[in-house]
Amino acid sequence: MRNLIKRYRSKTQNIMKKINLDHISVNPMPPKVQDAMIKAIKQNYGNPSSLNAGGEQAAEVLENARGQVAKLINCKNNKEVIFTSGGTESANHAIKGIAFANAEKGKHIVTSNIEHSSVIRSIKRLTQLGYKATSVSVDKKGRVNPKDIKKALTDETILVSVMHGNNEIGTIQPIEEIARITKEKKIPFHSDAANTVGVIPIDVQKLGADILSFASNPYYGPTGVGGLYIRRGLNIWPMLDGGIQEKNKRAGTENLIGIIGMGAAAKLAMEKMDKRSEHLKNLKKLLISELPSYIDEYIINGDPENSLQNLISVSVKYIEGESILLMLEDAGYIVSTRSACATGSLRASHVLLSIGLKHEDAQGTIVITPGIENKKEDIIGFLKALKKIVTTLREISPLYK
Amino acid sequence: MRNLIKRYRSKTQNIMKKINLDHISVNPMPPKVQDAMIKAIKQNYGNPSSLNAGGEQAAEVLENARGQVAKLINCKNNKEVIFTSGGTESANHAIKGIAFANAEKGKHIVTSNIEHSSVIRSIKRLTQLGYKATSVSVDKKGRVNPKDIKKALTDETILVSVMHGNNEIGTIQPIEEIARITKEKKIPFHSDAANTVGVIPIDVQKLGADILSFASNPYYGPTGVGGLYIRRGLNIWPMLDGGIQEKNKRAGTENLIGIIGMGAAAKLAMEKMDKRSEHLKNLKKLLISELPSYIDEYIINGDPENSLQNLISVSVKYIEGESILLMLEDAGYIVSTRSACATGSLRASHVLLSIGLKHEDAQGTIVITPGIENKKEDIIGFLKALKKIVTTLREISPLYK
Amino acid sequence: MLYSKTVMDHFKNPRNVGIIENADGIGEVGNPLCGDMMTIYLKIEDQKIKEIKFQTFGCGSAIAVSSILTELAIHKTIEAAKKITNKDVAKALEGLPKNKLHCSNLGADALQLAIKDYEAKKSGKTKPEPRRETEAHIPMHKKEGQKQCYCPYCDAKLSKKTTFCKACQSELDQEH
Amino acid sequence: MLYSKTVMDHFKNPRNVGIIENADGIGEVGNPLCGDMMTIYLKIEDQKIKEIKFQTFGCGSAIAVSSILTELAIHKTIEAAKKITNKDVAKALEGLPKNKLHCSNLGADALQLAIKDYEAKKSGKTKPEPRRETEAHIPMHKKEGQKQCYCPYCDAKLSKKTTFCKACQSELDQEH
Ligand SMILES: Cc1ncc(COP(=O)(O)O)c(C=O)c1O
Ligand SMILES: Cc1ncc(COP(=O)(O)O)c(C=O)c1O
Ligand code: FES
Ligand code: FES
Repeated sequence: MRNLIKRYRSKTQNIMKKINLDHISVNPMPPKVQDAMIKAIKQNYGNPSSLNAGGEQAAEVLENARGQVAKLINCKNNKEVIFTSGGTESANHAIKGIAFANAEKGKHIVTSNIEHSSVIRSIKRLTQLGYKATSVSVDKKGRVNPKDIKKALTDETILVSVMHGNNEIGTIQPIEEIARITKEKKIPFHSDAANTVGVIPIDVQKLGADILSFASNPYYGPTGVGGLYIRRGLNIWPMLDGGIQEKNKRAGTENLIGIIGMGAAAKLAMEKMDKRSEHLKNLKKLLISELPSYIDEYIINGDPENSLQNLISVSVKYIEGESILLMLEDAGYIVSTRSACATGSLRASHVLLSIGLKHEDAQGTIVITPGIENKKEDIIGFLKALKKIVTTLREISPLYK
Repeated sequence: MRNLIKRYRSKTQNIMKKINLDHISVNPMPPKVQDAMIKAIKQNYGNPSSLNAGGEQAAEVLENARGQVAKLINCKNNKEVIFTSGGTESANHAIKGIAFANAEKGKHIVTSNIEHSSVIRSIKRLTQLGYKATSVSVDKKGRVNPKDIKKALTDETILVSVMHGNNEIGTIQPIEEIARITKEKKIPFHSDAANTVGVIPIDVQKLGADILSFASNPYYGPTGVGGLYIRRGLNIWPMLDGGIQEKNKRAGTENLIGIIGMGAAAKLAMEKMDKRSEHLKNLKKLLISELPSYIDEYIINGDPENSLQNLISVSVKYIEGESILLMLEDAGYIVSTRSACATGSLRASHVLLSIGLKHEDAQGTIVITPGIENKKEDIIGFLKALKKIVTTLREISPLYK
Repeated sequence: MLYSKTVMDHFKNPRNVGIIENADGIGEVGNPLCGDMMTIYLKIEDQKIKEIKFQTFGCGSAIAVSSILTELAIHKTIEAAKKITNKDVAKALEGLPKNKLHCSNLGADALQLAIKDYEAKKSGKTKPEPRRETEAHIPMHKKEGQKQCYCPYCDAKLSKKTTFCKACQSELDQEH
Repeated sequence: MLYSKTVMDHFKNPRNVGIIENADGIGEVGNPLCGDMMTIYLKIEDQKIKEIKFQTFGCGSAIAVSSILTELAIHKTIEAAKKITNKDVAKALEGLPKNKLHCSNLGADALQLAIKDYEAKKSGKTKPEPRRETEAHIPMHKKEGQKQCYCPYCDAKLSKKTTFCKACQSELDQEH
């Protein structure tokens, strides 16, 4: 399709000069991560499973990366961490792996209304195989009430899956409290932590989930690489059957270059977490406090207290997100939108509807995700551009005044 | 475990100076592939699913790589090719995806005795879920008889899975003939072509399999990246559920750097296939013709006519493979072995037992896989080293004379 | 998704934006699912479209569709304007991405509704109901003559009656 | 899998290789699964091991085990040699990879069998049968006192009686 359409964007247009406020789509890799991967490429490592010296060396760098990632989540036993091809594989592996392994005990799954599609569709897939699911609703801030999870549990429940940080509105869920319930009931608890691992401090012991899925890109590692923390002894089947890689939990020759990048990014994230956090918090505070000086009639979605520091979701009334996004890009600012029009499916975001947004308001939602390289000027410049665009689009809108 | 043991190999020992005759474990990436990946790393591409210019650019390079891979297998419709995290994911996806999607029609699978573990264990996994499998045997050369496949089919059969080129003995299977049978019976046919795609000319139209799994490394691309050819309209479920990447057939943010490497390797493989083939055929011929001048009492496994040009499997009588391998490495030559001792499981290779090898003979099997950078001298040097080693080990062996 | 130059031009500089007070015909369409809303206002003189204006709440494509539609329709006779189809709109825009084609239906529908409204008013009938469900959302697999349906999302074979693709788990009751 | 320096030294320069003609005791062990075979020959004088030789068909570890075993045993009294265990062998080699630990059992077993053979011969009894199944292959999860078993391959929880790990699909009837 893309090839069929004459491109609007001229090839000469320098995309690098745009201000990127859409880090949730992809985070650029910092030089240290790039260098680690480039070095790995030039090295032409052996196969970690091989019995020769080249294999030994490869196994060593693989285990080194595993250690770096384990450290990032304060996991004391490196064997509890396996590498995958990303957040999606991790979530699929966790959910389907636990569901299949525990089918004899029951086929009921409890989840929440605001999960990522990799969780939702994994669970939906299982319902095609005879599993049942209960999805608990969230409050207006997008928070799951642990009591609702408790109420949803039955004797047949074999899995609870509640995400850590939401990718559309940034709300952080009370994982520790949910873990207390699941532990008591001895039900495996999966949390999709793709947006929090490497972004905020995580301690798998304290968090309490039995299995945590995450990805490397949210903390500035490469895309297409992820990880799973699997608490020792958890009853789970692999997704990928075959060789004995990853301690028999995930077969297939390793994407060593990606894994090395993930490890390097984990190391960097550990070192820089506080600094990055502070910077992003400041940018978010600035944006939210300045916003009323630029536009009116909008909603800031999510929970002001429990929220990702790098995500701001704003629903601008009377206009539609894709239009805002296109005009912003034209003005030099990249954001993303949760408007239905922008997605293939034309459905309104389930997350926005779950927090009680009206359909029209959901349509006007843009998601701003600043990154570590953004400056205060970027935020102010963005606000200025937004102001103009909102005025223009509202003029066209039949909903405005 | 590796950390507990004092290393025999000193860090100063230069592993690069060894002659690599173990390309089946991992192929080194040529400069052109490396350069493409390094460029991609530096580029920090956007997310191919994003609506902005960075996303557009990323989507373009993604589709470019897809085109390169499609060309490699003479697939006219790029949409029939999806990217995965390697040969193992591809095989799992093919087998489980077809099994789940067609469960209503039946739960019987036909396969062969000499498949790769990613196929065997995927099918074994399905048997835990109520599926039944029939595994047909092979002849002494390791060939499946298409008639045996035909005989094994029942009304319940929903999948036939027979590999293309075997990774232990190199035998190439009569895929076209099997495809004729499955086509007639309208049964989906998967072939694990990890060892042939990019190595020998492949035309998916002629080959006739409905779904083909392959990986990038066998043709000198990066590890941890693979592909699936899925004939349009094939009834199959995804492995990874979630986002709408890969035309809804494989969710998850793409490993773009790896995919770009796979594309570059595909392009190179197309250009160089004839030259590479000829070179490898010559090395193989040299090794086989010279072997009798160096050692006696051995078996060359596989089919002299239908065989991978880059693999020679030799079973040396009275001695054991891991010992040979270790001594060869000490002499500067890297090969692999199919001895049970060398694997974690201590089981004899199912492939070698399937072609009728006695257990002791299977134990003495080494697999020599020359690569494009090897020279004739490497083969002769290897043979000289082998000669010495065989003499030494036979002296220790209670089985020799 | 990428738009043609023409789409972007009309999106960024939309023609004929606004309301016509005391319009001769008003057409209002909307799709409750994706949330598009479009209103077309007509001023008719001598059976010709003298003036046409629009208001749109929707994506870039919906705005561009509205804009180009007004350009296609203006000065046309009612009879000629009635013949304007979604295809004409999409063609005038130099193509639309597949998943945005339905936005062009929206425009054509709004125009036709406005004309009907004009004709109804003229003949003293009541104004037609605003349509909330457009033809865009008649499943494509109901197309005549098509022998085998494939899922528009993942290319799996589909039976004609299904509204759910079991392979990629997509709902098929809309826009396919 | 990686071997210690000592393993590699004994593998590459094995001590006491060969056969003793008219040995006083011969111990032969083998594992039909992995295919290891080991034969130990003893020459006994004054209740002491005067000479010891071995022949081994097996992996690097098996050869190293045989070699170091002969060094451990030589010049020892029968009583002292009887106390040589697989742990002594592994320790003398400065450790063995986990999946190679059973090769050390093999060595210890062969020695003990050779001693038994010597004692049997001396007392006129028939020579003991060569053992084809060594203690290496008694499932580890039958260990006394162990409360919870975990799969040695994938760490999944196991019930004590199972011989198959449903998680990673590994057979547990051997070497774990
Ligand atoms: C919450 C959440 N889970 C899972 C994923 C999937 O990760 P990936 O795209 O790396 O497969 C994402 C990615 O956006 C996410 O935000
Ligand atoms: C025949 C065959 N199939 C599948 C695979 C698995 O590929 P990967 O290791 O890339 O997952 C291999 C790899 O060795 C193979 O030889
Ligand atoms: S207006 Fe919703 S997709 Fe075009
Ligand atoms: S001799 Fe077979 S594993 Fe050691």
